[in-house]
Amino acid sequence: MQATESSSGQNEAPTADRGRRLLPVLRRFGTVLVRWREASVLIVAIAMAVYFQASKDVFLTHDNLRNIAQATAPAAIVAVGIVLLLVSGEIDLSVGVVAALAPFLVHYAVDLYGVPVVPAFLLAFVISAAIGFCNGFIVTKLRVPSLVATLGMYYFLLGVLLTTSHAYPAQIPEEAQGRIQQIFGAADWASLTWCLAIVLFFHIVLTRTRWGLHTISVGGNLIGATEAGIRANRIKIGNFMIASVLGALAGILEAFRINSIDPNIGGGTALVFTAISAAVIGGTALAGGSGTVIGALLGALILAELQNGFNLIGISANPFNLILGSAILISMIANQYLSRLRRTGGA
Amino acid sequence: MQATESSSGQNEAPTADRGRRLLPVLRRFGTVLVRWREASVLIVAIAMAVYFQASKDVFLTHDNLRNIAQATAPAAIVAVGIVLLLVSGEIDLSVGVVAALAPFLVHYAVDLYGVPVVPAFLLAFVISAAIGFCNGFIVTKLRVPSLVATLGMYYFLLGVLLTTSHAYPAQIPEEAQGRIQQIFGAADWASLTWCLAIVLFFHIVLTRTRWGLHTISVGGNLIGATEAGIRANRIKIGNFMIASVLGALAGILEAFRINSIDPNIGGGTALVFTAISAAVIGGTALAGGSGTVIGALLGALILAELQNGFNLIGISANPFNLILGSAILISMIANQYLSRLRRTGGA
Amino acid sequence: MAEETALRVEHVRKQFGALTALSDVSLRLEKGEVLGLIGDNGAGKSTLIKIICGYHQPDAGRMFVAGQEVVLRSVDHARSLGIDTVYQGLALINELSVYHNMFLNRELRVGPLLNNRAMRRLAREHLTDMGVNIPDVSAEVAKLSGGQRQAVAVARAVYSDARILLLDEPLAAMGAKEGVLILDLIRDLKARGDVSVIIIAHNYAQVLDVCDRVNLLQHGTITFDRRTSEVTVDELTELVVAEYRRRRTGSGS
Amino acid sequence: MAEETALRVEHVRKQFGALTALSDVSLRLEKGEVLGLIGDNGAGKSTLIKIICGYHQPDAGRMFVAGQEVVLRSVDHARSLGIDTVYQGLALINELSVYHNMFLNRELRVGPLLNNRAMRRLAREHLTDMGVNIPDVSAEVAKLSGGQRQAVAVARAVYSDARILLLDEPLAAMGAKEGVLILDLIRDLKARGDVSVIIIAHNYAQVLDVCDRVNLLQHGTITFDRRTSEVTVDELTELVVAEYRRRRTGSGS
Amino acid sequence: GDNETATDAVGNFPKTPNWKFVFINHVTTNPFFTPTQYGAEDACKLLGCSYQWTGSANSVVAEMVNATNTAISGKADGIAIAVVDKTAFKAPVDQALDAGIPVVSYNADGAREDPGTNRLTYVGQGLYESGYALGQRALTQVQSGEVVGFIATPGQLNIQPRIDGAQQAFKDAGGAITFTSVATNADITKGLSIIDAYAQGHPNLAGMLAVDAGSTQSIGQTVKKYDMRSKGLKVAGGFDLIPETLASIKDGDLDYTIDQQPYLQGFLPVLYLYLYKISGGLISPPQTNTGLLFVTKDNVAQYQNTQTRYEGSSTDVKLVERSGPIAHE
Ligand SMILES: Nc1ncnc2c1ncn2[C@@H]1O[C@H](COP(=O)(O)OP(=O)(O)OP(=O)(O)O)[C@@H](O)[C@H]1O
Ligand SMILES: Nc1ncnc2c1ncn2[C@@H]1O[C@H](COP(=O)(O)OP(=O)(O)OP(=O)(O)O)[C@@H](O)[C@H]1O
Ligand SMILES: [Mg+2]
Ligand SMILES: [Mg+2]
Repeated sequence: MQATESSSGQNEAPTADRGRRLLPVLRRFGTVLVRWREASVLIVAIAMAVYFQASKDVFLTHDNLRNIAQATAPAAIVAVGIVLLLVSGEIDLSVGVVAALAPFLVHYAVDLYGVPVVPAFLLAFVISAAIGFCNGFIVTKLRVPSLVATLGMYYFLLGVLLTTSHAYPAQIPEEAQGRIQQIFGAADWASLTWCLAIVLFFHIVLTRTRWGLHTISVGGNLIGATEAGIRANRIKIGNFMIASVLGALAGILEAFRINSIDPNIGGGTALVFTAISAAVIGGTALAGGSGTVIGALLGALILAELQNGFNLIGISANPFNLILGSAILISMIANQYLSRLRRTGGA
Repeated sequence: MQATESSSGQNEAPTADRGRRLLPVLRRFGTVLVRWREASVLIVAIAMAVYFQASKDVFLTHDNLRNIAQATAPAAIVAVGIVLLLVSGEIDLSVGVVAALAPFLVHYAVDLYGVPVVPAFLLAFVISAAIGFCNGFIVTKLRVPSLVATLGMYYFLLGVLLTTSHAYPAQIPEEAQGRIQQIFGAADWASLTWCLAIVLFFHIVLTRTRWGLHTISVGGNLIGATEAGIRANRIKIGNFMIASVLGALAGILEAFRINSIDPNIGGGTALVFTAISAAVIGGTALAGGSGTVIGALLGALILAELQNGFNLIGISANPFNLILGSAILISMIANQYLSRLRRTGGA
Repeated sequence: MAEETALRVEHVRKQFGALTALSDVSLRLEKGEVLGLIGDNGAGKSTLIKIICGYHQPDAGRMFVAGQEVVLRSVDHARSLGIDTVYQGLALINELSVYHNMFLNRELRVGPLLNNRAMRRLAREHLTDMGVNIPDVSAEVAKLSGGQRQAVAVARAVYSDARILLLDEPLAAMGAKEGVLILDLIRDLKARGDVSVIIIAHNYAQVLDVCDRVNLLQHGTITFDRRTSEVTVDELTELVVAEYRRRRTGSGS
Repeated sequence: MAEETALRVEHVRKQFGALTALSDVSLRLEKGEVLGLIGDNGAGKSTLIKIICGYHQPDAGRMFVAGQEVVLRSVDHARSLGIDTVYQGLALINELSVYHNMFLNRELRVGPLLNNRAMRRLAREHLTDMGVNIPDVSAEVAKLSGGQRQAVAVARAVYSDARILLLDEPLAAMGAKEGVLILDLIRDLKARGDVSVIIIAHNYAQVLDVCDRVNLLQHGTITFDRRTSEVTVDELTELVVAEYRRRRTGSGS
Repeated sequence: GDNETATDAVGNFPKTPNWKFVFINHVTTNPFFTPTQYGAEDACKLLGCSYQWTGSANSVVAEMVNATNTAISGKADGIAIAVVDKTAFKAPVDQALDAGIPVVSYNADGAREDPGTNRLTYVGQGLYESGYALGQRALTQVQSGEVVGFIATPGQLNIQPRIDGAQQAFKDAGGAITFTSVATNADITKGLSIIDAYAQGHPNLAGMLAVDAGSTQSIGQTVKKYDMRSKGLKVAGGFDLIPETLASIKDGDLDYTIDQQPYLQGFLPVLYLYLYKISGGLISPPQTNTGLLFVTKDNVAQYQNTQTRYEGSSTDVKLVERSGPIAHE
């Protein structure tokens, strides 16, 4: 057995494209694509943008790009947490209600208890983290499967939300209007900025830190990871907490952007399912052990592009589903085809 | 190393309760419970019934039992298909729309094309099976993860359903009224009868046939099963087809029971999530390789009992979720505790 | 001659991406013969086995089973030609019981239903023959010890009625006593004369003990093919280590 | 004397449901000693190792590390006491690269970030020392051959700075040459004098080659404890097979 | 938008570009709005323009805002929004107006006394008001006891205001009636089981109301099943006109259901937007209350016997004949 490209077999990164007959620049581009696992999803996202721009030339205008960004950001932020959870072998259905609850918590704290805005924000995040902790505790220590545990939590929090809010939207607290509201979602590119920062940060966490390595280990081989001395429960609980806090952030950003604190932000489980879909489209395995944060961002982008593009073209609701479904199927089949090409073509 | 209870270590089923100081009858009952993996869920279901009967004595009346049965049956039927899919390592989000589509297919065939009722039924089932086949094909041959593939199929079918039905309910075809309608859901215990027959049949399929064994193998260790010569794709595609057909049946039963062919039967993804929850509550692992059909039935029963019981008590809309969520959490923690008892206490 | 050759592999090549696992392998297995396949870790032995059993498709090369050229589409296809395998990874389903694993994909049935009783009984018998003590054949294999697991995998293949058996390190986790008994079993099969076996093993004493012929796989090809009566353990060891020394000094330069 | 004993295990007992894997095990490992642990398949060797490394909690019994009684709460706890393990199941994460697996849970870092470059370099060095050829340490372990996988697991434990090493069949999948080199490594560790090792192996020649003392685990307890200088391979084999004969005739009656 | 192919002049109107009007809805696939879409379609055919039906399938306001923004970016020629949230649409509507796109609201118009947006006008009847009317009508038949109101999805803005309105009606009538709101389910079949169970547990109910089509239908079926009319149930009613509901009215299991004339909520916005554009903004669209029509045993036959696109029950374009005197006070 030996590697074709080097007699010692010790080269760290085999130059997979030796022997190809392409121009150097293309070759270089090819190599990058071949190495980069999110490449196929990116290509699909770009192809889609090209298609929509060709059918409707306002697609790539500044205003519409902002629309797409605003639709991508909350799903991507939630998807980041979901990726961490899926990679560690768990799932959380309650994130969507946390998203709806968090802005209400800010509202309650400020408007009912007179807490200043910044501590109110902190409070909302702390409570969200505590919810994540409860989820993690019930899953790891009490051994309830995460789907059922977080389903229970979902109903519980929904009950809390509807009873305390009387199922009625509230207004953004006056104290939070202005600069804070702009920063937390209302400014044109605010939610995208948050989203990119979070994606970048957790991309590094997942790929370059112990936490990420242990998250992958726990999800890939729970017994093996435990045997290697990794404290699986801590990792899982931590990821539940991260997912909850990111859910809360997404909810706050959305509430401030649409300028209304609505009990239906997140649409029940809809936001979570969009996020799970984005994660899976981006290449995260439902079975755990493997996933990418950047892929999830691209997955969310693809879903947002589809929604926005077909809306621009002017497709109405009923046939919309038909076309959306076909587009998802076609693009994902293409995606799989591209990523198989990528894998067989290179390292 | 030796087994405590027998020096030869060759006893097929170690009598785990030797040495206990219980009355023989209790002991026997205990042994059965200890062996039977669905025992803990059954205990939870029974405890729940006792609680609700104590709080509201109409709970166990004939009429209300029929209510519970009618709420359990469709979820359980869909859950049977979902269990097979989950066990083989896949998932299908599109079953709920198949449930809504199937009665429309019957309606279209009979009322628009003049097909007699029985062939119309067959047609609806054949089309549903074909949908399942497409799902399976896209997942196994084109390698699209099942969550995304069936999400695409979900939107596609929803589009088909809404465009063809104009999002408007239809009436049961005249030709199908009467005996056929009674058999397919309208009679008091019709859907429960179907449900029990299906659960029994697929319980045997899953535990006592090659198909079941291979389903478990494919979900438990895909590479290992393939190495052992099992044709994994066939198994998976078959299970997708079963899940679709069962979804269609559940939809037809429901339409005939509520006497209206409504595009909202199944509530989009709601029916599938109830079914997935029932399966997981009953002990099916999301990660594949392990599951029980009877457990899924009990899971559906527990969900129906909760819904029905709290409604009987008369909890109003907003706090309802709160109480439902708490009840799910508490009962599932108890369930896990019981099943741990079961495992450490016996074989 | 074609009559007598159970299996012939010609110029088989297999790449994994940029890595050439097998560059040009030809080998031949006579009817009733036990062939030992040795080589360094990562030499490509398991890859070769997985090609012969239909799990991997080769990138080039041909295969003949009992003189007939075949292109294997799947493991199932190879099984239908009488080829059965013990994989190095064992291919056990943790979620299934010992006896279901032992009869996986060749289950005994009554009508459409599994004949669990018969499978349980046979499983117990087979394990006793192999000297392996498993208290309860209804237990999940996940709970077994390493050697017990391997015994289940070996029993699955050895007690099938295969005509060509491929055993990839079947003794790696077996105890001293259990190992001896399994080698006895293989000798029994050989004595029956209609079963041909390829065994991969790193314990050269065992190889010489049970095999008729030994092949060495190096650099993706067979570099050494000798009857076992003509070699000793020390010679084989020397062969492998010599290569190692050569490579060490080579890469050191 | 307590100073010199690296590890003492007293009257340890472990049940799995109705199955008593270990009934009453006591053993002792001196500082700088290499102890061989042998026994039939399913004798409970791995179970004992998993108790010592903190993975299983014993049902009864006591443990002393360097004379201090300890109750291990987790594998992590045991590691903090200097106990490191090669599991029979290897405990590799298929999704991670070779070098990440090799440094799992003792990753090298710069600030909060992983020092992948250093880990890659060291991983290559270690594998070369062990004579194992893995073309690309950045490849996923899922793609490795059986022996390559085992090498990664062994390297993980052997190159940690553990004071007590537990090796559960570390050579099972290793080639002849690689096996010899790993035994050399263990001898080196022994020569340094501060590492104590327990090795489980079914190859008695290897056991006698590297161990100072050998223990036999049977019926859930240690039935034989002798210095290796006092026994031969044949004696050990005889011990195990005698027991087997006794049991056969016993159960046949 | 003006680059679209121009359509020929219709009737007495001048030649216009093919204007595209976008309807933003909160429950895009709900059968209630099927006739609304027919109304929009018919008006567009008549006037030579086109429409798009979009928004959110389950009343997620953020999705509606996104769809509105997309319509603005896409340079729609006019927008009709169901303003289900009183603050969220202010900015998008202002942006549309700034961009010269006329905006009207339909079906929902912010909160009571606060439209929440600067839309040109509103076509429809308020959700809250219709709920209030539901309660007031019930009060003519029941003065005391337990009344339950079923709601499929509490918190969702297409129906939550209705149940709030109903509750308010009972509150305003004094305290003799205890009103409970009970959640059913988005899945109509589950909803039936839930209503059935509630009826079982509360044999002394004096009234059963519902604020969505599925729950209304289920009330009718439950009332029939337990023959509740003979056991003290004084009033049963709800919303919308799906076939089972009409059958229950006919059989007397339901007393009334509310027809909100959804056809007009599609037809009129298109007409108004067209007139606004064609007149260069000189015709300011009038505020229109599309009203409430109570369908009772007296007038249900007409609904049942005619399958018509004006009620959503048929796609066919055909003349609906009527005869005899028109009912009046
Ligand atoms: N699926 C795969 N993808 C990529 N590389 C692989 C794959 N399978 C095996 N290899 C590589 O091919 C080479 C040969 O592997 P193989 O398993 O055949 O070795 P082997 O001779 O069986 O070794 P061992 O004695 O360690 O079992 C190894 O370098 C291995 O890393
Ligand atoms: N988690 C578990 N649950 C139940 N039984 C177990 C478990 N782990 C081990 N056993 C049983 O305990 C006994 C001892 O297993 P152990 O793995 O310790 O054996 P071993 O001596 O390491 O054998 P081998 O040489 O085959 O590796 C076996 O019969 C095994 O089936
Ligand atoms: Mg191998
Ligand atoms: Mg072991």
